[in-house]
Amino acid sequence: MWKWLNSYADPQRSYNLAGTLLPWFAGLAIALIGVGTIWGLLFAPMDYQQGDSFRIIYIHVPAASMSMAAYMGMATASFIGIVWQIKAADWAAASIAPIGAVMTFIALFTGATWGKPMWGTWWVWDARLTSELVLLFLYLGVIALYASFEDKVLAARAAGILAIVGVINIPIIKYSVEWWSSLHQPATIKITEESTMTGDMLYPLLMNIFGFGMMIGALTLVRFRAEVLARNGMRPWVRELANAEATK
Amino acid sequence: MNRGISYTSAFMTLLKRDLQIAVRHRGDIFNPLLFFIIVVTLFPLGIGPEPNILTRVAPGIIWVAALLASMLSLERLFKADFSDGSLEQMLLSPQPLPILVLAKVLAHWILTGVPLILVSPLLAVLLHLESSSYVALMATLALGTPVLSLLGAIGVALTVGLRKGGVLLTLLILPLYIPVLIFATSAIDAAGMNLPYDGQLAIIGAMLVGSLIMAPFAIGASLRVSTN
Amino acid sequence: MTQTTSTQPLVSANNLTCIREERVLFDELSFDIHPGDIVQIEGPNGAGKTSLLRILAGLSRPYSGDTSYLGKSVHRCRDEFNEDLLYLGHLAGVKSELTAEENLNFNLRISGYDDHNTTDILAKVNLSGFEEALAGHLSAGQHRRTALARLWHTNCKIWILDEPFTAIDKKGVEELERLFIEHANNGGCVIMTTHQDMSLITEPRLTKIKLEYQFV
Amino acid sequence: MKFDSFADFIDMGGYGFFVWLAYGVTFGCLGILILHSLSQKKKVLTEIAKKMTREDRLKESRGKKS
Repeated sequence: MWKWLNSYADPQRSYNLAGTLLPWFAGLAIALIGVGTIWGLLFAPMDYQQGDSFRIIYIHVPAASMSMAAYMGMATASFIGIVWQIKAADWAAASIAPIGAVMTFIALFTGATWGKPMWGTWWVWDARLTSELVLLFLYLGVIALYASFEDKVLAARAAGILAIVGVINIPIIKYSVEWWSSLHQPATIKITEESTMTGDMLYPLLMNIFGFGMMIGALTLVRFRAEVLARNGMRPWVRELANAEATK
Repeated sequence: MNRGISYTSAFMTLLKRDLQIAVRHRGDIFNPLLFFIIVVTLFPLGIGPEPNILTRVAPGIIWVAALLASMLSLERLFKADFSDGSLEQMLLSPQPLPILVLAKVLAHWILTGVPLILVSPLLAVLLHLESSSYVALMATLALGTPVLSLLGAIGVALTVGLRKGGVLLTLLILPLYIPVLIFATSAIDAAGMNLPYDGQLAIIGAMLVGSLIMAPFAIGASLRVSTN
Repeated sequence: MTQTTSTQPLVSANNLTCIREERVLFDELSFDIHPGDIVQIEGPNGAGKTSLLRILAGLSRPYSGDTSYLGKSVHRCRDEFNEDLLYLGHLAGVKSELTAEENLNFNLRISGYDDHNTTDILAKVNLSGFEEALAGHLSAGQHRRTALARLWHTNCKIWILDEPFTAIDKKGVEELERLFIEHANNGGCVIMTTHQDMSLITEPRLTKIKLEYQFV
Repeated sequence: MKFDSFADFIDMGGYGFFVWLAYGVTFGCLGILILHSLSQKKKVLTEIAKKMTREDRLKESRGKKS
């Protein structure tokens, strides 16, 4: 069943495959985010409740949803790496982590800048913001653990275990934070649910969500290629590339 | 040569050894406890002595201090065994690793968790905790501190081979402690308002069962990685 | 299809590659160890002797390749393999807070033995009278002997010993060598590293595996 | 086009500061991430090249000794 995956476990093949996929992901990402953002900023109708501040949604929601998706992707890759011992999966997981952390940070920051005009404060201990903050800590933990092992084969396995433990805990943390915030929510702050969106508002949002996904894919491929090179420094084909780089 | 030793007997052997070592090394038991007490006594000095405020924040203070104390003591859970080679012997033992790991975690909990539970009513007095919350405080600590030990042991197992594990350990395991903290403090709050809190206790209990089943495997796998 | 015969290797290494911190320690290393073999892993510092022993013991995972026990991959039969393996690393696995007797007792019990007489075994490693002494108060040699005492009470066939003679005096080394030969003659095998010269175990009896320092 | 003038667009109905702060930080972060990711490959390769010259020197010195 895993035979087809195994053939891509060969470092050079996966490096080249990532190279061929990269332009497609990058092109789609640039096109989608470009069109989606301009559409969202310039042409989408104003929200009758929140005015133009709602236009932050076009980056906040994609970043937030992708921060979660990236964690799932990272944990899945770690799982494949640990269970089937496919090193390419470990490298992929290591490449996703920093990207996911940046997404999470963007989601938090844009949430705060949206919160200030809407709720009158930069930060509220709202369930979604709090879980996003915890997600950021989980990402930082994985990155820090990966960085602190000298031997990257071990580093990937250790970080992988942590990522999987995190995945099991995310629903529990999310549930408990939601329950906690429903218990403590001060009555003065009313979180406006996203009011029903018209198509004109929704399409650019969907484009940006999809575009962010593509961008994460493209960045993962870029980092994955660098990771493959770094972990295979003793292989002749990498040494050739290094020689070419040195003589350039 | 008879080699038919049962799982229980292997478990008890390791548990007994760890307790024996701790008894000969008493600082390991008292230091986290002292830390717990001192952290709690610092809070009234920081936020003022008004009983009303203290009553309001007492559950949170006691639980946060318990989290920190548990982390402080966890750091040494596998360190000594790692640095003198006994951990290798455990990994190569024909006994299943999760059972051995569970024995070590249980020993750690007996040495650090139980004293914490016993001393908590005293701290509750200092912080003017509602008298109706005492039972809840002790019950949440009794159910919650083993979860802390089990989850924390995963982080410790991952970092045992690293020279600078301390701060990293905090980053790895504190996020995992959040659910325990939330349900434990809310149970104590509820008890203070004479509301039922068995729901929260049940959830902490469920977390205990879940981590009892899953954590030993994660700890074992982590140890195999970090002693590589 | 292999039959369990006396010629079947106890342990074999199949195309082991070990990479540490992006340096290849050994590449595609294969060998078989049969019952009766005494094998010394030789090589300069940093050649990967300890790494090889740890991989054979199952403590480390090789970058690629695998080890097998009686023809089966060790991954498949870890419990049976562990039951037949006695590994002593650089670190003795002796707790300084426990007495020599408690240490030995614990080490034996954790490997599954429960009918041993620790006093007798300690006597065999010249630790009579030190049973009650805390291991932390013993000399380096006695400390080491406390760990080695397990060799006198075991039915494991595979012994993997990393520098077993460290801190052991001449007479003690000889006793150990005699024990190794006896163990090998009884169908066991010994895989070890040492920088000391052995007087009893010499070339025809001793097989050497040489590891070279790899530059790449 | 939902805005009458460029000034209107910048003002974002009074929320300009927040909207542009959010967009600015987002694209700033993404830019840094993209540049960092792209520069990694070069960094890795030069490091490997450096390591190779180190190894050559090591081999030479060992060769002289023996």
